[in-house]
Amino acid sequence: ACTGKDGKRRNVLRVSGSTTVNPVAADVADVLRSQGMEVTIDTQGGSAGGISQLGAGQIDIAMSSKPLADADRKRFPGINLVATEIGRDAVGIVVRKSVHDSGVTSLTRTQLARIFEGKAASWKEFGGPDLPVYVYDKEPGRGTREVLDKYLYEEAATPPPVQPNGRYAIVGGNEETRTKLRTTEGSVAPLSAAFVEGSKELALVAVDDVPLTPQNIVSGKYPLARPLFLITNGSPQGNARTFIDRVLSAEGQKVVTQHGYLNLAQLGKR
Amino acid sequence: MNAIAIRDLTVSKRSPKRTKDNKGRHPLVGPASFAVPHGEVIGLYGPSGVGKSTMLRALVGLLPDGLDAEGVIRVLGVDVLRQRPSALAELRTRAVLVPQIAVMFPDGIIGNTLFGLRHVVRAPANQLRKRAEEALAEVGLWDEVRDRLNAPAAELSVGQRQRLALARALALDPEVILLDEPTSALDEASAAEVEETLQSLRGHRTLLVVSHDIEQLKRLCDSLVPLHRPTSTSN
Amino acid sequence: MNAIAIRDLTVSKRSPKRTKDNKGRHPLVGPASFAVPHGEVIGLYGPSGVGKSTMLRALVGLLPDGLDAEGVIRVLGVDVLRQRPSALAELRTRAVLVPQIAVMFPDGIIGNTLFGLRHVVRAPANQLRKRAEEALAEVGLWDEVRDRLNAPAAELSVGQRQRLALARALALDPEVILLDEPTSALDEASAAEVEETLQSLRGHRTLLVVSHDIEQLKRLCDSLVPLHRPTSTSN
Amino acid sequence: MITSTHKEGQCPGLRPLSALRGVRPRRSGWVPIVVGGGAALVGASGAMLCAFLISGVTSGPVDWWALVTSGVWSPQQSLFGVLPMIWGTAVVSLLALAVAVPIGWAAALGLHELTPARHRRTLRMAVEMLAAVPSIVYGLLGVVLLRGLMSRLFGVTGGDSLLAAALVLSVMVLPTVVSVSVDALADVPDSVRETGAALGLSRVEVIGSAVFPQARGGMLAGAVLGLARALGETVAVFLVIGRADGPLASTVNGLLRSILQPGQTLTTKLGGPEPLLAGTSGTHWATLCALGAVLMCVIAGLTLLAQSRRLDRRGGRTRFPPRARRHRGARDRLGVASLRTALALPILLAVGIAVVVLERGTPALDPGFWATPAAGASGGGVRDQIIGTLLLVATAGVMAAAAGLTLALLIGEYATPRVAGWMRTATLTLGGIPSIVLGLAGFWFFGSALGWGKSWLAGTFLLGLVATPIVALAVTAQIGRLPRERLETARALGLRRSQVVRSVLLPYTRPALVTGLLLGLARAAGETAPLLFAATVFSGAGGMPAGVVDAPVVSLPTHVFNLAQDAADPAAIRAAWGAATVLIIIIALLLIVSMPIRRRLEKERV
Ligand SMILES: Nc1ncnc2c1ncn2[C@@H]1O[C@H](COP(=O)(O)OP(=O)(O)OP(=O)(O)O)[C@@H](O)[C@H]1O
Ligand SMILES: Nc1ncnc2c1ncn2[C@@H]1O[C@H](COP(=O)(O)OP(=O)(O)OP(=O)(O)O)[C@@H](O)[C@H]1O
Ligand SMILES: [Mg+2]
Ligand SMILES: [Mg+2]
Repeated sequence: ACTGKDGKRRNVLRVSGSTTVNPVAADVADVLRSQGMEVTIDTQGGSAGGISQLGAGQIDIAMSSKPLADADRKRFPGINLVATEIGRDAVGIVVRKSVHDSGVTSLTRTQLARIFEGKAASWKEFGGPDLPVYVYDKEPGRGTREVLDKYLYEEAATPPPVQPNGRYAIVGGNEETRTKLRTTEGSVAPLSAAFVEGSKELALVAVDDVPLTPQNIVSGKYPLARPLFLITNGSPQGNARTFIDRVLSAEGQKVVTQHGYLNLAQLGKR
Repeated sequence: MNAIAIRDLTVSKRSPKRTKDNKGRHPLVGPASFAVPHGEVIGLYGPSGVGKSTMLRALVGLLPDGLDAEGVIRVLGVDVLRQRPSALAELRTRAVLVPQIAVMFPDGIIGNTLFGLRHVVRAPANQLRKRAEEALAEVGLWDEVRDRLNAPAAELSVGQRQRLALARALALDPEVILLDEPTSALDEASAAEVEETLQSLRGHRTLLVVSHDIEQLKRLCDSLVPLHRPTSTSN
Repeated sequence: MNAIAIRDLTVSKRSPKRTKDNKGRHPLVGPASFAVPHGEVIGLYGPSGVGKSTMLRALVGLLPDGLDAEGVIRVLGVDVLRQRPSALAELRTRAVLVPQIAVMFPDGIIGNTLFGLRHVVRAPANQLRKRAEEALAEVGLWDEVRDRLNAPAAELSVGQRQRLALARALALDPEVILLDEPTSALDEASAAEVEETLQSLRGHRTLLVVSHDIEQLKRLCDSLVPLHRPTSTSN
Repeated sequence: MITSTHKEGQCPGLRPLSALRGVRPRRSGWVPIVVGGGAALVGASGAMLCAFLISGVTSGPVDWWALVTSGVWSPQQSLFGVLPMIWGTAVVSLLALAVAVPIGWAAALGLHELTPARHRRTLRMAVEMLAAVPSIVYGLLGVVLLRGLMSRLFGVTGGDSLLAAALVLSVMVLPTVVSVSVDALADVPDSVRETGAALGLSRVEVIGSAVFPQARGGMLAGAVLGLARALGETVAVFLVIGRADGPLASTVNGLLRSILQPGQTLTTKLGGPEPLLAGTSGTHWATLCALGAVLMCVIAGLTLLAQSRRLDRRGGRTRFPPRARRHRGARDRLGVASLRTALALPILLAVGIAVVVLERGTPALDPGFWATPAAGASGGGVRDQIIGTLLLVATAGVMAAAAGLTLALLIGEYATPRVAGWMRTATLTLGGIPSIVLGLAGFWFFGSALGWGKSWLAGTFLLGLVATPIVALAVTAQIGRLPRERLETARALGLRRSQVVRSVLLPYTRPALVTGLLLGLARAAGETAPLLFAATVFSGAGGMPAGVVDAPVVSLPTHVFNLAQDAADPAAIRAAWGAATVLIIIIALLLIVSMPIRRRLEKERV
């Protein structure tokens, strides 16, 4: 895929980007490597970082957990970004079990906006216990964050700045988020649904009364789902083609479900 | 009673290889036995490297790492080899050693003279300072340093440092003073001045003086003790 | 020709405050003028703190930071005060100073004796070593250290260190040797041995000896030079 | 007595040397050449960093005035004010130092002054183990252990706060302070202790009045190095600080309260996602580069402050001379006890961390984990990662030793005092630069300017750059303590300058070189940011690179980082802890292997 100026560069397929897609890509790459293909997988800078590197010609496939935005295309005018969806991940709104059990089972869009803008003081406001709301927001650039922002504010400009009140912190990775949720009373955060399973302290709330279920995601009723993409410059060629085909194959799609995501078949796209 | 009493004192080096000796030790000094009665001045002499300085260190419990003393040392009634560190520190305020090489602390001349004084003696600052200045005068250093009392003591000449080291010990007015070659770096006139000061202590303070200048020892001391090389060493 | 010639040498302290003196300087040594002919032994004496050590340092361009020399110094034909540092280093292989305090490098006894030799003389290692051992014998230290040549030199007694410092300078066989109190820490027997060695150099090496022991200087030297305190200081 | 007969018998006096005299040997002429080469390398690195920042800052308009006076940071609204970050940086690093320096100094004193020589090395190694723990592990430990504590003790919801970050940092800084201080104490001659004790001073009085004033310069160097470490740390701070921007509180009370609230430092801002979102030109990017420049200024300012003569007086008068007290014996015992307690603290921490890590890092106890390559997202072992890490650390060690030593020689011996002062400030600034900035600069330089792909060589270079200032500063501090008489004696024996450097300076500085290298490499080995950007990938590369400029490797710290970031399944978390444990064990082995070497080096220093 990449031929350097000296022509001596090895024929290595370079994949980089979202940590959400990484497990799928890593497993697939492992299989391909055993068949003699050279693939490097990297997760530098998340989805946005992947797209930047693809734009700069440093990699061949960008992994992304957010759809391509116009801004991305505008940033790299010389590049024809082509995204291939490989599955979908649902973003859950995760609260503490205690909050959930005492009545906060569903939140509306306006309620979520209040919470993530740091305006909500107590869970009482939402029918829960008299417990301060502690917000863990994902750092900008994370796919999870963008899915939520897109839902809360649609395409409308940018979210307003957060009111600092001492009950707002930013988190990075999913594991970090989960640990912090588990250990903080009254906390709430957007988090990949796959991470909530099996956790005694945490619970998912429904969004606008739509619970997070595979059916609701497939049907599109649940609003906070994000597609997972492999992005290439132009339609995939050579090794990149082999790689993406492998992800889209039956075995590849099985890997997608193994890591807790919905595959294309479940989404009815097959 | 004796101010200092030593019985069968040997100092030996802990050998890491445990060869030389049955106990893995290598004797450096002794065995030596002698006593210094209260108020007397005793001279200790012997060739270079025989162990005079090591002996003085042992007397106040300041042997360097790796050297061990055996036998009995009693200084001012304290059994030095069987004491806790804090008791030894207490003893050293009463029995002061003036080492062979005068070490200056990174401080001024007056600061160095006050060094022991201000830790050990509880008195108003100006009294302490007066005492330090008197001590400098006693050793004949006052005139040389009076106009630069706050200059770094490290700038002093070797002989000046030696006198300062003596002065700061005298300022403590200890019952016992152990002097390791107190005038080795001094010219005759300065040495005479120091000797005079030491003479004036005779009778009420106990002095143990190490010197290679036998004439000087004869002038100063009530009696002399020779130190010999340990018999078991190779030479 | 003279091996050493000094004219109107003064050493003064650069005063940071520019007060004391018209030039912001505070004279420490001099003015002094004297000459040492080739092959002679000259003694330099004066009270403690008069500036003997400072003078010797000035002679080989080793004044500490903050002190300045003025006048003329010629050593072995080299104008010391107007030389590049590398030329001074070269001079110091031919005119060696043995400082008043014997500094040991963190190395064994033999390593310390070889210290200068190794850097200044090109010869097979075993010849150098032989020479170092001879030098140790020359100052009467060989018997005391022969069975522990690799023990840290810092463990030596003060007198032993003094002899080692002399030995490592003699091993270089320099044309001029500047000795700062070479026997101040030695007993009579050891001092006599050292003196004997120095005597044997008379005639073919030039020696400038600083000592507070006038008797010793009279025994050793062809002539004596007194050093006086600079007139402008307060005392 | 005996000697004279011997003299006649075997050694017939000293012959004149003329037979031996020839050309002078061992000019040690390589010394200036090597120093020159090292200087060029260091200069080039500095130039690279500056070029990166300048090209960044000039790539878009920067409103400097608003930058340093405004309290609101919001790239979406084009508001760029860094006051809250500066406040966060100041609070976190100063608090960290306020905890680490007293404890570190006390522990160093307890270690060197009150512990028998034969136990010192072991205890010191235990303390240095704290330096071996990679930042990401500190971060995770902070998340797991410290946050809960903070929320219980201070009622901080969640526990994310500036204070939590400061505490994590103080533990990370501790080994630096202790180790460099112990080196300084070892340089105080025993005759100083003897003279103090002979004047009747008790143990703590000897330590306080005789030993400490002489070691103060070196111990301050330890504190300053610790400060650089604190300022440069990203990942660990990341995980416990909360990273919420917010306007600066305007009341004193509000400022104090903000210590218990989430916040952000300059470093976390730079190390966060924004550099990747900002692109590589435009206001946002330029402002981020300006942020880097501000950070460098802050570090340089703090450095100048710490170096000021006021703090680092080597001689002169004691300003507040101590007075004799009542109950000197009791005070002495109390002082000794507290110094010993201070020593116990880091050692207990090291043991505690070892237990926690081993408990979680069970995979590391399986030899198979060490010997098999990684498979898929979280399977297999870490064989290649181990090889890659060793390769990077070894090559970076060589570079840091060479560059650090030459830099130290330049500062300590060759430069004029004025130039030396500037060079020291520059070195410290380099040491305080967050590795993330190094990573970005390296990415820019090697990736964009030179057109290399990810390459282990770039990683070596950047890790070397992480370790170089630590080596340089440790060695410089020791050169400053070299007794003047020793130099004089060497010169009096006719040694040339290069020979003095070779035979007096270099041997004297070896202990500091080893300490600096251990601290520097321990830090470099745990460093992720520069590697992520310039040298490693998550999978698909081996431990041994296949080429030079276009050959990435895999490494343990980045592996841990990747696994811990987003791993969904428990297997990945287990693998992350396993890999982290392997990394810690490797560094521990490194420390243990270095023990006998250090013993030899330190024995030579008397
Ligand atoms: N720490 C030590 N380890 C090993 N040997 C030592 C140590 N300290 C001293 N020695 C040895 O013990 C012997 C006695 O040393 P000491 O300094 O007591 O001699 P001294 O009689 O004071 O000599 P001088 O008159 O030269 O000062 C010397 O041979 C010396 O080398
Ligand atoms: N670096 C310095 N700064 C200021 N004054 C100094 C410095 N070095 C020496 N002096 C002063 O210069 C004078 C001469 O010192 P020097 O060491 O030369 O004396 P000396 O004649 O060798 O004395 P001694 O016989 O005691 O060794 C002393 O008063 C000393 O305090
Ligand atoms: Mg002695
Ligand atoms: Mg002198």
